[in-house]
Amino acid sequence: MAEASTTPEASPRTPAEDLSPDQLRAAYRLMVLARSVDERCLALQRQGRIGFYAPLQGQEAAQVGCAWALRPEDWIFPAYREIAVALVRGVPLQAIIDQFYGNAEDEVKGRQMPNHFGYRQFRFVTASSPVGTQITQAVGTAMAAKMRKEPIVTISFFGDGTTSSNDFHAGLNFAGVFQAPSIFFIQNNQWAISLPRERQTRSATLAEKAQAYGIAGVVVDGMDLSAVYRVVREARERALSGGGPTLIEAQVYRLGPHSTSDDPKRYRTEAELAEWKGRDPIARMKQQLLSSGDLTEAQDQEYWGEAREQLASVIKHAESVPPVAPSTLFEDLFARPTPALEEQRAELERLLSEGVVKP
Amino acid sequence: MAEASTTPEASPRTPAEDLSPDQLRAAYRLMVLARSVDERCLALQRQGRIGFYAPLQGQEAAQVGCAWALRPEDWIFPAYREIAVALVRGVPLQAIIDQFYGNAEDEVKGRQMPNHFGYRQFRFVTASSPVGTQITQAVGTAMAAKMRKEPIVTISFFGDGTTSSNDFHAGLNFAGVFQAPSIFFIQNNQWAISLPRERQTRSATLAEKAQAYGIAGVVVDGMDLSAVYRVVREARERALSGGGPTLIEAQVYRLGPHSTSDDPKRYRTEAELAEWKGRDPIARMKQQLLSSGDLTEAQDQEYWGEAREQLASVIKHAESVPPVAPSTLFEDLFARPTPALEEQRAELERLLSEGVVKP
Amino acid sequence: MSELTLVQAVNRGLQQAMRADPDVVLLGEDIGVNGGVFRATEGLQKEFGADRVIDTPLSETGIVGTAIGMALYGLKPVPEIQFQDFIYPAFDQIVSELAKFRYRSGGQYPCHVVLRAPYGGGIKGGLYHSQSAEAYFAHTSGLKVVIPSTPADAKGLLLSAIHDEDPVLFFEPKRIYRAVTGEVPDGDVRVPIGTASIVRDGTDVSLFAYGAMIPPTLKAAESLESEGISAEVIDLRTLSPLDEKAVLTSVEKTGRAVIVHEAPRFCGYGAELAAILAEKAFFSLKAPIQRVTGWDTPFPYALEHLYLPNAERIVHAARSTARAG
Amino acid sequence: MSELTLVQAVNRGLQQAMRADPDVVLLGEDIGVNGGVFRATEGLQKEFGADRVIDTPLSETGIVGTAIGMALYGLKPVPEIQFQDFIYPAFDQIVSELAKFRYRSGGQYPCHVVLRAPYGGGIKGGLYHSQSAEAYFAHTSGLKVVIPSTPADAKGLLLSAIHDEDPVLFFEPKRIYRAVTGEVPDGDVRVPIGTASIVRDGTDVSLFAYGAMIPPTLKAAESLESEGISAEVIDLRTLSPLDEKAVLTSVEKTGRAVIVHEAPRFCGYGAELAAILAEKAFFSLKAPIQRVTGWDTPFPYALEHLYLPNAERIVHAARSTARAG
Ligand SMILES: Cc1ncc(C[n+]2csc(CCOP(=O)(O)OP(=O)(O)O)c2C)c(N)n1
Ligand SMILES: Cc1ncc(C[n+]2csc(CCOP(=O)(O)OP(=O)(O)O)c2C)c(N)n1
Ligand SMILES: [Mg+2]
Ligand SMILES: [Mg+2]
Repeated sequence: MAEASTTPEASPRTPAEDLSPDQLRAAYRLMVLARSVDERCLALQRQGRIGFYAPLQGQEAAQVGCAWALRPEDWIFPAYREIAVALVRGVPLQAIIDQFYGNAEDEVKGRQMPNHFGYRQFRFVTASSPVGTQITQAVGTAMAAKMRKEPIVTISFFGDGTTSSNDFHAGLNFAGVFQAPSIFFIQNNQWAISLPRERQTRSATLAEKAQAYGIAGVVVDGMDLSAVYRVVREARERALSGGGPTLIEAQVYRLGPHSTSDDPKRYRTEAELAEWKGRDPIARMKQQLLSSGDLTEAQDQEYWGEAREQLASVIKHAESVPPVAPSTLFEDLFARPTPALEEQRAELERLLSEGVVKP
Repeated sequence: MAEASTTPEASPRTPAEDLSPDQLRAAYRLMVLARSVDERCLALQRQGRIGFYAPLQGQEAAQVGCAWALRPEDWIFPAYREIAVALVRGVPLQAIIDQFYGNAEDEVKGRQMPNHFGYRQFRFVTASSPVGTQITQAVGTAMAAKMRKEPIVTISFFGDGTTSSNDFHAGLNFAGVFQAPSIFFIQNNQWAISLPRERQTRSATLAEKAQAYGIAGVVVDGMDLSAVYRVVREARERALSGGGPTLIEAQVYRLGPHSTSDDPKRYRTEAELAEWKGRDPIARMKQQLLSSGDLTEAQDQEYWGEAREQLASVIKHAESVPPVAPSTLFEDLFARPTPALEEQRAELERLLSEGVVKP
Repeated sequence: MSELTLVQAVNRGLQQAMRADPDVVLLGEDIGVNGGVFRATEGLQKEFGADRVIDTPLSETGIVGTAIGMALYGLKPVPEIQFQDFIYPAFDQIVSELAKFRYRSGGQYPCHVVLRAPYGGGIKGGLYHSQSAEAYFAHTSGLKVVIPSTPADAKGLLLSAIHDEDPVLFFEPKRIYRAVTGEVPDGDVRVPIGTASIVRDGTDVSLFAYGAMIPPTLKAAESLESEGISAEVIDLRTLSPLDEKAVLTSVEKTGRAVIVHEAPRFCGYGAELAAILAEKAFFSLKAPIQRVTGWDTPFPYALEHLYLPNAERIVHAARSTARAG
Repeated sequence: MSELTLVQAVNRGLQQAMRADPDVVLLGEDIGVNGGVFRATEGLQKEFGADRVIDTPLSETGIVGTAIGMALYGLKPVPEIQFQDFIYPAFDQIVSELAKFRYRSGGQYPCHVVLRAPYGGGIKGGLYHSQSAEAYFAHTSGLKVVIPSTPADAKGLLLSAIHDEDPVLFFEPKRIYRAVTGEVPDGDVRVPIGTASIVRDGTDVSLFAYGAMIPPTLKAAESLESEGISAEVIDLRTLSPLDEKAVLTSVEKTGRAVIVHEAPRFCGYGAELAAILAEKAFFSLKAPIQRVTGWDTPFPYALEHLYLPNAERIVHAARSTARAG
């Protein structure tokens, strides 16, 4: 993996009380980068250059604010939209884009659809598609860390729809019982594909589900980066001081489609979209920074420009990298390949060499 | 199945505001019968005459009070301790004991362990062992009844431990979303085998989990038959008047072992048991009826006597019934046996006739 | 007759069944307003209302559990699992409950649920949008497992499934949802469950396949023809209960068998076919039985073309089988 | 050496591993204070504390999900599922996560969990306390599946499993937990995963079995001996990865095979053995391959003796195999 980090200023070792103007600007810059990734990747998918993409637009403030409140030692268990979280964590943009291309430099060796990345060195666990499974896992890792007295938290990211999953229930319950130092971060973007939040569950808020597990529950405006930062920082402190886990509901909106396979016009109104567009976290943050004098229009232009350039360059590289080698198909299933897998690998090689299958 | 019902007075078609003295006495009589079943079956198991038994002692008031508040049209989805519920429903004791013996008259054809019975004609759905699975099913039946505008409720019975199951979460959530006319009746008997209630979940009560699903939640003293009757009647009315489902936590105690395979001395104290024995629902009910003058000691003796006699007679019958026939093994898997099953049935018959296996 | 794609045929089958019987109800994620992520239920909520085409919360446990409850009541629920890969949260309900309800209740509670799910690879779905999990369910006593490969079979088998009395898992080959169109009879025209279809006659080797593997298998048969090898192609259509007679009859004739599926080889469905042949057609067999399958790895993303059996691999195996012995 | 029952050997294996390595932790329902419903974890919470022998809430999803999280962190969790029949609520975590974590992460996240569960019939457990679900897991790429049949193997294989780096499903034949005692080496003596054991040499027919089917299979072999049929008995011990060489070598010698398991026949583990033989030992085979298995029904209660393969059924099958061809 390339060395350079995309994080302008890395998130602090110990989250401070409040974000400084410099940090806010750095956070904004990452939000701009994340939005740019979205725009570019939606286009790449339309052009057939990548196979799939699930955008995060509307969720940038929640993701960046949340990730900023964590320490690099904390374990992140993402769903599939957490690109901004990865960027805050310091995952190089190149690594993310390589994953989208599934090329020979992709950390997960071209095995997964775009958005399903993971980077052990960044304690950013490799995503999977079945929703919710990361939740119990994050609790298990937190239990292990607590056992080993490592002062860290684990955090799982998931959406409003995923509160209905089996692992949500089991994960929060185990976390409560074992007082695992774990944070559950719901990005309630109001939709689970075509199902609106009100028909996902009848509770008034998602955060109040915490009560069922005897743990803390907090609702936060996910369009407000500083507010998110604050509740996550508090949750982190609570977890580490023995106060138990916290369920956080960040209220955001999925401004884009569920994924490139989805057409949201089928199920939601233009009016609803327009209303939420008026609360775009990027516009809001920009306005805030402009008013406080911590950002100029010129700087803003620069951020967008450098994001686009950076993207152009990593995409160029990703497209120049050769595809993963056929033999990788049989790697990493077990620590050491079994005789049967060796035999199948040989069979595939034979088929390739005889031209029965094409690489 | 035998025709005679064991219910002294059947539960009313429409549950009344409060139970009359006659009804209370009838309810008590059923509690005595249930307790007698327990005592007898624990002995039968020790003697090797039945293979297994899971007693309900300590939970009689909760079961009888609850079942009494239902109408015969309501669907019951039991766990595996709901013997008193079945008796209130009118299931003949003979049928229950035949199931314990898995004999040729057993409604479930000797296919299940004792306690796993079911009687379609009584809308008492056949139990299974995996905990919680009945909960979503009961919700589905309620949704169907609502669709068909049949004014009934469905009720699922389960224990404190089962609140941790996947189906608890899914079932309550679906019930909330679809406003299914369904009641969830937790018999919190304080233990899930060896796990005490406090370590099953960190919520203060189990009933408050209802909030997570936007539905009503009620705690009731499960040792108090009338109180249970009242909350279930109210829940039933709520469900049918469009007020949605209710989660009821009846606080009881499992006075006996989890099952005949269990030794509770390994995990709980004599002191705890003694304390709860002091609240035995049968003693309490008897005392209440004696004080109100609605029961005499003589009547009480009579109830115990007739229960024992009835048991002796149904056990005698059950032991006289031949075992289920080998060919039943292949029945009821599909509406019509497949060719492969026919072939296997023939294979078994051949093996039997050649003495390779013994009936 | 209408010219339909496979997914359209599924849609028409559902529509047909729902028009004929008010007890048929659909439930699942995104099947209503959105018409299903593959559009299999397109237009049905509009026609039949939100009571009969139910958008559920995101819980396969809930979908199958409540569907079972509806079936107990007497409805004919047809739940959809959005991708077969997401069926596992419902595995307990399927294996412990759906498959065993009639049996464990001594026949009192039939449990007629038709569980639909798109399955298989070839759409660049990676590990979690490509699986072929049929063997798990074929191994589960009490379930019927059906996989169509043509538009006409899709509709006809689906109608049979909905009119059956037993639990049916109906797996749809999403890779060929739109690949071809075919003539599909209008109305309630059923294709019986439990019968395989000989889609091509042959004498030298039997090729067994189902679902999305039928097109490459047919292509292989054509290719073999040009080499002078006459291949019979059997589309199993129902994996459980298997049409054993069709399988045995074919191999008694050809003496050679190649089995094709996308799922991993080890303990895959093909193993059962081979086992049946090794027991019941042993004296007809002239050559080793070959399996052309997915590898014993998870389903990959970038290299899916190396994972999925193609016509060439089938030809390769059939050729060596035909020459052996 | 100690004379132990199989369940005691499991207990000693756990104790041995926990003494040697503080990263080994146990979790499950009723495994702590209660020592497990079969007493497999008896005394361990006392010795190692409630932090390393964790009584969990009643959720298999939670048990396996958190165990995976612990493994990612670097612990060596050994969760217990109380009965294999109750593994299904964890099926998603096992199949989607445990089996695929290393692969889907490009090798970054090994996921070393040893999932223990008692399996099988013969204890009057009916449908839900008797199942043999091994085929589901053997079909799942990425899992190892181990089933011991003797006290020594139980301890030795369990130690190997805990020292492995891959996910291992360790299924214990509860029917013979206490049926016999056997000599078990003290200390860290391991039996390698992936090797079958020839428990009886023979020349006329190969009998393949595992777990609780080994005693009746051995009894059958003795009985066959007295009829002049020399039966070789192979205890597979590891179902995945299979010791294919041992299987093929035996049948190359005997030319005849009988496969024994408790699980239903259709798509059961025996199918894979038959398929491998029909492909790779085809020209050695002299007679149809027979399977002696549970019927294709759920597991019954009252009639379990008619469901479970016994020595006589095995003899019957072996005899007809030996005479055929
Ligand atoms: C177990 C499972 N079922 C179904 C799906 C298909 N699916 C993918 S994302 C999604 C909706 C998720 O909604 P939410 O949790 O709100 O997250 P969001 O996509 O809105 O970020 C569904 C149904 C899945 N991935 N996993
Ligand atoms: C899915 C599942 N896991 C484990 C078991 C084993 N088991 C049977 S009963 C039981 C405890 C149930 O406790 P609770 O729900 O409180 O009911 P109670 O027995 O106290 O009435 C357990 C763990 C099971 N039956 N199903
Ligand atoms: Mg959402
Ligand atoms: Mg309990």
